Parts: sequence; C-alpha cells; structure tokens
Amino acid sequence: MLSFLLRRIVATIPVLVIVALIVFLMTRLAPGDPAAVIVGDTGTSADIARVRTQLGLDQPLPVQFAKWSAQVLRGDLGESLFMKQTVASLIGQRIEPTLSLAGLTLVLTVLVAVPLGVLAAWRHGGWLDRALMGFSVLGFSIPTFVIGYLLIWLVALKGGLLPVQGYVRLDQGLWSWLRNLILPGLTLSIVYVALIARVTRAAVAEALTEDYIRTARSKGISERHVLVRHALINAAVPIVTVIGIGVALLIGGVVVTETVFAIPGLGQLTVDAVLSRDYPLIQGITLFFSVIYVLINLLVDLSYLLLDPRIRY
Amino acid sequence: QEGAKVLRMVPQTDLKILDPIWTTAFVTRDHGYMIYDTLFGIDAEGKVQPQMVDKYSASPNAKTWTFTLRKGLAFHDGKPVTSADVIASLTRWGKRDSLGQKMFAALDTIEVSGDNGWRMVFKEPFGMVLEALAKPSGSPAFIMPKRVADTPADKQIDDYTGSGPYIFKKDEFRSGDKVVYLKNTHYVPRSEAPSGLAGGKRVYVDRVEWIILKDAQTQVNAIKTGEVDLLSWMPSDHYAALRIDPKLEVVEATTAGSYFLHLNHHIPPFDNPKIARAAIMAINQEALLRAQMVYRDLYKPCTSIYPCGSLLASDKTSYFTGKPQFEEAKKLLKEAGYDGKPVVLMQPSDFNLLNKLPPVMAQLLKQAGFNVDMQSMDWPTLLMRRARKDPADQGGWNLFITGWGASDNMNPMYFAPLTGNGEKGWFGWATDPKLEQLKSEFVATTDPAVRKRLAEAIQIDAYDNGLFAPLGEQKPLSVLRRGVVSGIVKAPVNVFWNIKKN
Amino acid sequence: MADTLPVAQQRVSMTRRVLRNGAVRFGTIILLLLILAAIGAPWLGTIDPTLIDPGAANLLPGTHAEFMTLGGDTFQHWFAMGSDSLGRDIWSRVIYGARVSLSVGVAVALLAMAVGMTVGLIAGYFRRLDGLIMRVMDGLMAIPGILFAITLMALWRASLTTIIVAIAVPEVPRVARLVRSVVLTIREEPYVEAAVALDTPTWKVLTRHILPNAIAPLIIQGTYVCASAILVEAILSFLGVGMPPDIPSWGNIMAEARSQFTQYPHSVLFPGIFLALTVLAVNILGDGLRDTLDPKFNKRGG
Amino acid sequence: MAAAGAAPVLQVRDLSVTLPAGADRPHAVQRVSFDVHAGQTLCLLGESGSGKSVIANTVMGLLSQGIKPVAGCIELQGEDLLQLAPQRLRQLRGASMAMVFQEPMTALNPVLRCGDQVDEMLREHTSLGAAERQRRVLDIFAHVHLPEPQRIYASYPHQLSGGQRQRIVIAMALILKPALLICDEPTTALDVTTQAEILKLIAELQRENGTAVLFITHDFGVVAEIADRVVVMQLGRMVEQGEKLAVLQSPREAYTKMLLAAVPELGRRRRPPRMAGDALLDARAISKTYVSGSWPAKRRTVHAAQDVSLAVHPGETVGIVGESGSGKSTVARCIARLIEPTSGDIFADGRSVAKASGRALSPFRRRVQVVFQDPYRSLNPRQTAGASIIEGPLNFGVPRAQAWARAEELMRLVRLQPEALHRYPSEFSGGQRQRISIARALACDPQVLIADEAVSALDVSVQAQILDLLNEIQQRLAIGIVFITHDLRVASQICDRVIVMQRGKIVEQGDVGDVFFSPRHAYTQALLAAAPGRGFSFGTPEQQVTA
Ligand SMILES: Nc1ncnc2c1ncn2[C@@H]1O[C@H](COP(=O)(O)OP(=O)(O)OP(=O)(O)O)[C@@H](O)[C@H]1O
Ligand SMILES: Nc1ncnc2c1ncn2[C@@H]1O[C@H](COP(=O)(O)OP(=O)(O)OP(=O)(O)O)[C@@H](O)[C@H]1O
Ligand SMILES: [Mg+2]
Ligand SMILES: [Mg+2]
Repeated sequence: MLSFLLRRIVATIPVLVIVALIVFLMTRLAPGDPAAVIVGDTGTSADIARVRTQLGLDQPLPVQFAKWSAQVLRGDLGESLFMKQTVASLIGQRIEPTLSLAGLTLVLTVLVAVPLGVLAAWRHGGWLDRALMGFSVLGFSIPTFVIGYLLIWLVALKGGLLPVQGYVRLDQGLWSWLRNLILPGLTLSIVYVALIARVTRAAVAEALTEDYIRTARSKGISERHVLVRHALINAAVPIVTVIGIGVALLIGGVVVTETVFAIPGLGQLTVDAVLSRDYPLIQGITLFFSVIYVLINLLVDLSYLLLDPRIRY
Repeated sequence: QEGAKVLRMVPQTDLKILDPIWTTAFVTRDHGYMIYDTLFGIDAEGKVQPQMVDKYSASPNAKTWTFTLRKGLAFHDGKPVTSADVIASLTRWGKRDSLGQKMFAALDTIEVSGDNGWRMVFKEPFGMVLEALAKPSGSPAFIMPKRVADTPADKQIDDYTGSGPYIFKKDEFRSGDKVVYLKNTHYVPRSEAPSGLAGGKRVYVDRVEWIILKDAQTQVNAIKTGEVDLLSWMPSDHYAALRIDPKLEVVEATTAGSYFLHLNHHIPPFDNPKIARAAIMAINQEALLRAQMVYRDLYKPCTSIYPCGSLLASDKTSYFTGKPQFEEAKKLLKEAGYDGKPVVLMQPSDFNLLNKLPPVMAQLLKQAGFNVDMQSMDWPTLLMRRARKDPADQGGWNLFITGWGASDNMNPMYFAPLTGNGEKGWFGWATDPKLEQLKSEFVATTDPAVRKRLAEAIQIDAYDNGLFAPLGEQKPLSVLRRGVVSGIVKAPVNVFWNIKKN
Repeated sequence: MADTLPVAQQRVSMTRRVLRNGAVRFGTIILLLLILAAIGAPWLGTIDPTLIDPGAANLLPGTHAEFMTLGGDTFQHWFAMGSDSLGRDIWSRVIYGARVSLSVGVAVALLAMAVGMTVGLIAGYFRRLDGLIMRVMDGLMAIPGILFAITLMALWRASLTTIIVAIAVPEVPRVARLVRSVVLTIREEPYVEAAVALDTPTWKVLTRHILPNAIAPLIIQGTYVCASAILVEAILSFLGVGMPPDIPSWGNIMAEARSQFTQYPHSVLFPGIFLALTVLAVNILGDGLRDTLDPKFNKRGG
Repeated sequence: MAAAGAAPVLQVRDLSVTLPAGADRPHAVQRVSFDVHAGQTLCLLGESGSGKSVIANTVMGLLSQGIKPVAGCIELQGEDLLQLAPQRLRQLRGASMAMVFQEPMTALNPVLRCGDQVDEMLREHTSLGAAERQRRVLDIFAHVHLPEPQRIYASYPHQLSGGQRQRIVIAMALILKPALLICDEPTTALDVTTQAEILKLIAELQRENGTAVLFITHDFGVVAEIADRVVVMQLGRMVEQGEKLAVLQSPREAYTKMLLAAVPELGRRRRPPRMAGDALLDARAISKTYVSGSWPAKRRTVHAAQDVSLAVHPGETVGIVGESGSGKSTVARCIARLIEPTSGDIFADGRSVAKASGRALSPFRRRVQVVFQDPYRSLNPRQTAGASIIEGPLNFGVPRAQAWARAEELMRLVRLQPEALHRYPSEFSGGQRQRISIARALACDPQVLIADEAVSALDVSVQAQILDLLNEIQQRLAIGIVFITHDLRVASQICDRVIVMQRGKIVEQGDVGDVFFSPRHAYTQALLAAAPGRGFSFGTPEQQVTA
C-alpha cells in the first residue's frame, strides 16, 4: 500500500509535464488572441501587436513554454493576462464555492441514488424500477438550465423560500451558505441521481444473483442487511467509480448550473479563461485539475482495495 | 453596517481589467466612472461641460489652452488633486487613446501653470481639446494620482485610488462574482444639477455592489425577488415580461447604440467600392433589428452613421435607405464583375448581443446576389481574425457586424472605424484620402456649424466608398425596482451616481 | 451453429428471444421511427428550417400564419410546434435537427464506449500498463473540453466528424475508468484463471470472460453519454466550434430558446421531447438486450 | 436419541418441485416424503443430479428462480414452511434451521472477512456484545479445527483453501445450534481426520441440543458412521428409505444395490506397470509464500507450500492427499503455472516453465490441463457449458463443429445429456458441474491432467465410471495424472504413487501400497485411521468389526 501510494505520487509528475505541454500547445493552436480581446473594439492591428509584445506572446513558443515552466517549477502559476491577479489566487477564490456545491450535490446524490438503485434492483421489474427508468430518461435528457429555471420558478419565485442566485461564503453562517446551495445542488443532483441510481441498480441486481446472497438469506438476516452488507458492498466497485467520475465532473465543470445560479466556481472560471484565451489561467487551471483528478482517482482506487480485497494493483 | 444603504446592481458584463487605458471594454469604462473623475463631461445635450476643471480658456487660434482645477478636490487617500497629477494622467492616457494620441501628436508643451492649473500649447490649431478631455467612451481621460499615473502605459496599474464619487473596495473584489464600491464621503460635487456626464455627482447610498450575473433569466429573477435593485443592461429577450411587472420599471439610462456592418477593403471583393455598396444595399434594417431585438420598442432604424437625434446626425445618406435594394445591388454586382467567390461573414455565436444579426444578414446578401459563407466562431476568435489581412479563404474575412455605443459614434473623432489611412487604420483598412482630409479639417475647428458640415461630408464619403453601414439603433434599457430605486441619470454611458434607494 | 444441432426444442434461439422481448422491440421501433423522420424530413410538412421571418417570431404551437421570407415571398404555413425568436418553424427544425442530433448522440456514444472499453480493459487487465494508462486518462480528464474542441476545430475543419471526436474524447477516460473498475474485480475470478489455463488468447479472455460483466453499467453510461452528447453539441455550436448555428440540432434549438424559456417554453419542450424519446429508446433497447442476452440475469436471480 | 414417538422436527410430505423448461426433466423431485426427528440424522443419498440439493433448498425456502415447489408440504416443528410469511421464514432461518451449502466456494461473500460472516449470525439472532461474539466465533473456529483461528477470522474467503472455506460455512451453520441442520455434502473438501472431527462435533450438537440433521452425502463411509435413517434418491424419486443398517446392508431396490456395489474399497488394486519415458512434468523444490495485507493493515505471510518436488511420468497417476489447507491446491496451481511459484523450478518437455509467462507458456498450456477444486466458480456463468467445453479445443485450432461433436461425446462419457451443453453453469447440480469441468479438461486432450478434488461431488456409481474413464484415457494416451483427493479409497484405487502433505510440506511419499498399508509417518497413520466407515462392508448383511 505504501509503495503503491509512492508509485502513484511519482507517476503524477510525468502526467503533469505532459498535460502542461499539451495544454500549452492547445492554447497556442486555438484561434483567438488575448491581445485582441484586451485591446477591445476601438483598437487597431498595431495596438494588438503592441499588446502581444507586452504580454510576451510574440516570442517563439519554446521560449514561452520554457519561461512558463521555469515559473511553475518555482511554484508560481503566473498571473492572468487580463486581471491583475495571480492564477493561484483566482483559483483559490473559486475553490470554496465549487467544493461546497460539489460536496452538497454529492451528499444529496448518494443519499438518494444508492438506496433508490438498491431498491430498484431488489424489486427488479417492479414499479420502483420502472419509475427509476423513467426518471433517468428524463434526468438524462432535460437540459440542466431547464431544471434550474423550473426549480427557481417553483421554489424561489412562487414559494419565496430560497434565493434565486448567489453564493454566500461558509464563514457568513451555515444557514446562509446552505440556503444558496440547495437549489443548484438539487439541479445538479438530478442527472447524477439518474446515473448513479441506474448503475447501482445494475450492479446490485448482478450481485443479487450470486450464491452468497443465498447464504446470507439462509442466515435469516434481514433483507436490508442482505441488500446492504452483501449485495451493495459486492456491487460497490463500479458504483464508487461512477461516483468518483461524478465528483471529478462536479469539480471540473458545472458551468451551466454555476451560471444559472451565479455561483462563482471553477467551471465558470475555466470557460471564461478559455473564451478570453487567458493562457496562463487556462494552463494553471489544467495543472490544478490534473492534480485534483489524480488525487480523486487515487482515493477511488484506494477505496477499491477496501471494498474488494481481491483487487491488487 | 446596520442601516447602511446598499445598492445592488448588475453590470453589463464581468469586470476583469481595472486599468481603463488597458482596454476599451464598456464595463472597465463604467468602473472608471465610479472611482475616477474627469476634467470635462458631456452633458445631456451633448455639450462639453467642465467637471474637475473650474475655469479654462483657449486662444482664438485654438493653439494655447489653459485650465484651472476646482478647489477641494481630493483623492481617496485624502491627498489633494494637483495639476501634476492631471499632467501625469493625461500623459499616460495620451499614449493609448486614439484621440489622445492625436492630441499629444499635435501638442507642443503641457506644463503646470498658476495655482493648481496647467497650460497646453499646440503646434497647430487643435479644436478638439475639450472633446478629447471629455471623451466619454473608449478610454476616457480619467485622473489618477501621479504615482499611479507614472506606471508605464504598458503595465497595468494595481493601485485604484481615484478622486471619483466612489471608492473601490479592493479586498472585496472578486471577478466573476462581485465588485464593491463605497461612498466617497469626501467627494465635493459640482453645484449644478446632474446632466449626462456633467454636473453634480451626488451619492445617496453608502455602498454599491456590482453583482455579476451572466444568465439573463437569472438577472430577471434576481430583480423580481429584490435580490438586486438594478439591471444596468436589460436582457432584451425578457422585455415583455419586465415591462408589465408592476414592481419593476424599465428606463432609458443611456443613449442608443448602433450596430454596424464592417467590410474588409483590403482584399477582394470589397476592395471594389461598387461591390461594397452592393452589400450595403442589401441591408434591411427593420428585419435585422427585429431578429436581434424582437420588440419594436427596443430598436429604431437609423440611416445616419451618427446617432439619430444627436448633434451631428444627418439624413444625407447618398444611396443608403436602410431598406433592401436587391435589384440595384445585383446590377452593381454585374457592373463590377463580382466573380461569385464566397464572401466570408463572421458570426460570433457566443455574443448574445449581436449573434442573431449575421444569419439574417447572410440571407439578405444572398438575395442581393452574393455567395455568402457565414462562419461561426467565438468572440475572441472573431477579434483575432478580424485583424488578419489574408484572403478570405486563407483565414481572412470579408464582413462582420459589431455594435457601438452612442458615445463612440457621436463624434467622427471618437469613432474608431472611421479611418481612411489604409493598413494603418481600423479593421477593414479602407484607403480614403478624402476622409482623412475631412477629419483633419474637423480637428482643427471649434466652430459648431463647420463641424456639422464636415460631419455630413464625412458621412456621404463613407457611404460612397462603402466603408461600413449602420444596421440601426438599439435602445439600451435599464431595469430598476419601482419605488425602491430612483434618480437614474441618463448619460452617454451607464453612470451610477445620484441614485437613491429607499 | 448451435441451433443446427438436434437439441433444445424448448430453447428458443437467441435472435428469436431477443426479438420476442417487448422492450427490445419497443426501443427499436422508436429509434427506427426517429431515424426515418430524420431521413424523410423534407416530406413531413416541413419548410426550409433556416428560413427566417422576424415577423412570424415566437408563434405558439398550432398557429396558422403567413410566412414572409426576407426576399419578400409569402406563403401560408401551419406552425405545428410554433416558431422561434427568428420566426423559424420549430417543427421543421426539430425534424431536420434529428439528423445532426441522432448522428452525434449515437456516434459519440459508440466511439467513446469503443475506445473507453478498449483502454479500460487493457488498463484493468495488465497490471503493468494500468498505472501509465490511467494516469494518461487522468491528464486527459483535466484538459478543458471546450479548449479541446476549439483546438480540434482549428486543426481540422469543423465537420460532423470533428464534432463527434471533440465530444467523444473527453468521455473516454470516464468510460475507461468504469470498465477498468469492473475488470479489476473480475480479473481475479477463478473462471478467468480457468480460461487462461485453456490457453485462451488474452483478447478473448478480455472480451468473452471479462467484458460481459462490465456490460450492464456500460450500457447505462452509454445512454448517458448519448444524451449528454446531444446537449453538448449545442454548447459547442454556441461557442462557434460546432455545426454552424443555422443548421438545426435539438441541442441548439434548446440552447437558443433558453433565453426565452419562461415565456415560450415550447421551443425547449419539443426538441426536449424528441431527445427524451431517443434516450428512452436507447435505454429500453440497452436494457432489453442485456436482459435477454445476459444468461445470468435471465436465469438466476433472487 | 430422542423419543421415537415425539413429533418429527422436519416432516416432508409428497414434495414435488418443478424445474424450468430445458432442464434434465420436468420435476427436480417428485413426491418425496420423509421425517427427521430430533437428535436423529437422516442421510440423503443418491445419484448426482437426483434432486438432493433441491430438497435442501426447498426446506430453507431458497430455491433459485424457475424452480418451484408445486405439491406437498414441509413442516418444521409444526409450521408449514411453504406457506409461511417471508418475515417468519427469515426468523426461522439461521436460528431454527441452518444449512451448510454444497459449494462453499461460492457460498461465501468474497468481500467480507470470514469472521464477520460468521459473526453476522450472532449479531442477527443474539444480543451479545462484540467481544463476546468474537470469542464465540473464534471458539467455533477452533472447534471446526481451523488452524490459527485469528488469521482465519481476518481472512477473506479467497485467501483460504477449499476445506477451510467449507469449515467456515459449517461454523456458520453450527454456531447457533439450530433445531434442524441441513448439511449438503459438507465434508467433500475435508481430509478424513478433519472430517472425523466435524462429524464428532455434529454428533455432540445432536446429543446436547437434540438437533435434527438432514445430511446429504455421497460418502458411504460417512453414512455408515452417522446415519440413523437413509433415503436413497434417483432421478428425483425416492427409491428407498429405511434404517441405516437395513438400507446399507440389505437393500431392496436394484438401484441401491448397484450403488452399494460401486463403493470403492480401501485396498490395493493392480495397476498396469509404469510406462517408459521421461517425466512429463517435473517440479523441483517449489515453494509458494502468500503475502497478504500491507501497510497500514497487518502483514501476513503464509507458507502454503514448501520445497515440494513431484514428477509425473507418462501413464502414471500421482495422488496427493493430506490435511486440508496443507497446500495441495497451491502446488497444483503452481505446477499448472496458474500462479508463479516463489521459488523452485518446473520442467516440462525439458524446458523450465517456472518463470515463463504469456505466450511463452502457450505450448505448456496445451499439454497440461486442470480440473479445478471449485467447478462452479471456474465456469464462466455467462457461457453455456458447451461454450466452456469447446473453448480449449477452439483455441488449439480445432474446427467448431468437430469440437462440438467431441463435447457431446464427452458429455455422454461423463454421464450427462448432450442437450445440457446449452445450459448455463447455474442450471446444474454440484456433481454435474464437476463433470462438466472434467469434460472441459479432457476436451483438450492433455498430456498431463491435474485433477483437484475432481470426483468429490459425485455419487459412487458415477464416480466409478469417471474413474474408469480416466483410467481408460490414461492407458490409451499415456497421460500423466496428478490426482488430489481426500478420499483415501479413491486414492488407493487409482494412484500409482501418493504424496502425503501436511502444513505445506511433503511428509511421506511412495507407492500407494507402501504408503497406505504400511505408513511410516505419524500423520499418515492418523489419516488412515480416521477414514470413515473403515471396516464397514457395504451391501452385505454382516458387520465386521475389525480394528
Ligand atoms: N437452475 C436450474 N435450472 C435447471 N435445472 C436445474 C437447476 N438447478 C438444478 N437443476 C437440475 O435439477 C436436478 C437436481 O439438482 P440437484 O442440485 O438437486 O442435484 P443433487 O442431487 O444435489 O446432485 P449433486 O449430488 O450432483 O449435487 C439436476 O438434474 C439439475 O440439473
Ligand atoms: N491467496 C491466498 N492468500 C493467502 N493465503 C492463502 C491464499 N490461498 C491459499 N492460502 C493459504 O495457503 C494454505 C494452503 O492452501 P491450499 O488451497 O493450497 O490448501 P489445500 O491443501 O488445497 O486445502 P484443501 O484440501 O482444504 O483444499 C492455506 O492455509 C490457505 O489459507
Ligand atoms: Mg447437490
Ligand atoms: Mg484445495
């Protein structure tokens, strides 16, 4: 396990190098020019050229990459081309909202989806199973903004129960923080509930056909324990995987929800950075995500070891 | 903060760049008006009025100008505003702003003179000094402390001390989320009533929060529930719903803006003015505006290149009527020998404010006999691509549409695309010596009548050479909570002083 | 060939069993109808889906109205599903939109699953490659999808294929992770050991013995990918890196209608219904196939 | 023993259970009736596939889908189990009736520690504290003779040997001292000494608690030891029922007589002389050490096999007998190169294969085939039996039709219907699956066959036929066989040489006659002494009581 951890951490380094290089190339290959964006409408080609020089964008690519890498190695992700702020502080500002939203969504999702999936598998073909099927079809095909608008309309505008937008930091009080997250959390959870519940159902239904379930039943233990302790745990590996994928997606980009609910999260930052071609910011975000994803997946992989002792790496 | 009055409002877009000479983005300009003051301001009539300046005078030949600052002006840090600050600020601004560059090119000396005053001496008559110092948009000539203004023009400032009516709260600034301003309690407003960008800038709230809401529906929802008090740019799709909401009020807070079709004169086919005119003849202002703005109340066809109803607006538009003239266009094309090669029309699909115009324009051009290749891209790509001079099929372009505020096209010297100096000019790179000549005559005079005549000549010349053409005006509206917010000042740009909140 | 043997009268052949499954039939019929509609769009009471008439904007479903093209021609048209903010006929757009949307949805799902499955199988089975492959996948996951799409469009021409690749590639790591996770558990099963003892080639061990266990969650992920691809296509076209926005697709009809959703929900509703139908069909079909083909599900069970 | 007049604990009346379409026959069991009284043991004997496990599962209410009781009633202490509410049935399971499943490998939950799986019984049905429960579990582990109860408690099923897992399942059933204990071939994977201990334990339970035992077995030795009454089944029907002695020594029915006649003896059998030729497989000093658990868990090393050398020559059968958990399966998997030995070397065809891997092993794989101890798990549940059997030949390039024809032939040889090739592993009885495994191995025409408990789930008549089949093939094709078994009678019948293993090491080896009839090592002696039913002669009325 220790050596596994070490190996994983060491393996992260080449990933970062390659990702950094690829993203660097991508940013420069993508059409669009931050200088043109900065100059704005009234500028001329000459203005654009001047800004490019100021930003060092006229230098040869290898030089630009070398400079940037050297900076990163010093632990400095650089400064945004647009904002007079460091990439690190920009990312830092967005972490809390993103983590809050992702965390709440995850809790909502797992609390609903897993039991739902288990029950649907238990009564395979029953009404709950069918309802889940219908729900997941809707969950997959309704665009997020529709769910968001409908929830806002129902809960915030008609019901006047919750705010329609905004994010309040946790240090402003737990309730104000939560109030602002409930609707976006619900909006996001719908598609994940659909996905995770269906995967749970499939995996648990599969486990329920196994002989050890018969053994468990022969012990006279309650059906709940049969489902949870025996079926669910055996089915847990794909479920945890899908949850892990969900976490990665939640942290990486829930732009639509963030926009609809005006949550200043990483998803918006990423899209903004790409759409304004803020090269250092794009590169910084990608590096950051690489590390985060490697960590999430490390956690998921470690959880496999706990969930299924037969798994070895 | 018990009892403090907080005005929550939604700006047009997210604020990213805080240095007003770094970009001409509207939102940065609006931010500038919050925290900085200007020497002159344009009033509701379009006339230039002193703002920070107390007295000024010009020699009759318009070569020597002297100015004195008002008493009692102070920066947010408490230090008084001096003419040294002004000279430093103007110098930095003069390096970037197009009109500022022109002014400094003509300038001989600028120096401190008298008690808190300064003098500018020009090499040749320069009639546009006040207009330059009062330039409302692009990069206005904001006054900063000398220490800040001494920052090289190619570096962004990171000290946001100004002398304007509001103080920028740096520690609460989060791009993409919130911008916070506090009332500048030491600000000394002029005694006149507010009028446009001139007059007394009085502040009746303690704190202004710009809430960044990107989603139009969310903006509407937020103002409906009172989570924000003011939408400075009404999302036009929601006009019908907002107008009938008894709790809300839709007001005209800024002068109209215009959409323009820009043509590339550097490469075929629009290097041929006849073909350029044919394209302009395809314009159907009504159809285009209707598609983009949906509601009749929100747009107005206008054939002048200056804002309709402004000082310089003119109905002498040569052949241009704003209505389609497909037959004439086809005839022109035949005459000019258009070879049927596709013309590339760029569409910025992510730019909500104008992304519905290009599809309509494409269909109109087809009707007029053009072979159109409409290409979609995101806005930064368009911005990059419009700077390329290559042939259209090698990464270049022929046409694109963009929008201008009244503050841009109210004066030919403010209006960036109005260039005839070929490759040195604005995108489209028209070569039109006559236009350049007319513009230099315009700069040299201070006589309103002469200016009016020259402006008209410029307009006719622009149409005849097919430089660009207006697609009509759109009314930018603001939405506020009825009975809660009042006192909006109508100005060429969005300004947020004088607003009261109950 | 098993069927040719003189046995198993009671046992119904595989294809027959699949076809007899109601779910499979139902799903296939819906999908076929959708595909037929997409192919036969011109004959289904449609008009040119790109035609604009600002005068006929935002008509409600079921309106009879005069349509005036920008050239000035007029004709009567029945707007079965209403019109959008540019006055385009939603029915025509939805039907024509099926072409792009169905191709994108199905192709992306198939591509992402095929590649993801291969990668996942290899990473899960070969311990030595696991670390390397999965780290590459982690990196791939971190690259912003939009940036990838924009770059891809810059390198290749924007075409249906490019869009499909641009949407499918970011899905690959997710599919791969799922498949790999199942492989990791199945790899240790005695029947895999038994297959190895029979000198079964590795690819066959992977496809015959290990993969079938991953099929159930994979089908679900596949439906999800299919649905989300149709929606993501709209985001790309909104950013100007997808299909030109005047070519209709369900995704961009909905995306364009977003700003007017509260006033004119019908322009989101109708393409939404078609999307839901597609997802439903794929879902039912997938489930039906799995239920009939998977002996384990079919025969044992609690 | 309980009073004869008391009501039986379990009463089965006219029970009929249907099978799904496509099975061997319409009914798994037809009109079966029997009683099991408190303190008594009823042995259910019969042909493999005759419906014994179905009866046991019906009593527990745990039939798999498609198999349904259609007639009759089953009463447990007066309650009709077939009519009971699921809630009540659940209460009875575990506490009042417990079952040891036939296939312990699949019966255990692979992701839970063995200790926890047993503990679950206590947690559900008692209100003991955690420490007390653990004590009780360790206690019962010791009772079922699991070595190092602590390690076993913390082990996962896949880390245990077949017999160890079987004992976990037994411990689970016994721990609550149920009124009715159903044992479905509970000792197939146990060596005779351990088996004897387990049987003793059950007898103790019966004595103390008056537990009624329904015991399913193929081992007539065991029947002779423990049965009070015997029921003989064939093809779903009850052919004979009666007191032990009556049935075993004066059977009335032809089938019973045939069965009894097939019981192998522990005796020398003349084997053809060893053929000439180099060793087909030569393992030298192989060891296998399992290391499980790493930081932060506790690290455990198990020396499963140490210094084991073994060679198989053409036409020779090498038997491996020994304590359960002594490393027999480990050795088998090492020499079949399914796992890599920690040390030692293996030669086949003159080449070392100990460290080879991947394609390099291909020729070796073609020559060596394995019948796994756990036939169920070693068959892909998603493949038909036929597909599994022809997989090997197809890999070796045999045309499909030919492979299929051969598979049908093999099915007949192992006494299964060829139609059954289209069925899935879950649709067979334990013994049938075992025969499919054998057929699969034979389909590859191996030169070396490693059979790990390959006939343990077969009734004696089928067993005899399978052994004859192996013998015939061996003589015809001069193949070498490694035969791992707990059944000393079988070993004595078919082996040329035997190896006796204990705790990972070979303690004695030599010609079968020498080892079995003049054992030198104490463990071998103990083993032979513990063979059940030793001295009981089947099918003849007089009982010889010899030492
Ligand atoms: N799920 C099933 N589907 C079809 N047939 C089945 C199924 N389960 C068992 N059978 C059949 O039912 C019959 C009885 O099976 P059962 O398991 O009771 O046999 P058994 O007497 O326990 O044999 P063994 O001694 O081999 O374990 C067999 O012919 C078997 O093939
Ligand atoms: N994967 C593993 N990890 C750790 N220990 C193991 C593993 N597999 C087997 N063992 C241990 O190795 C020892 C030998 O196991 P093996 O399966 O070879 O025994 P066996 O002789 O076949 O016994 P049986 O007759 O009961 O089948 C046992 O003590 C077992 O607990
Ligand atoms: Mg059985
Ligand atoms: Mg073993």
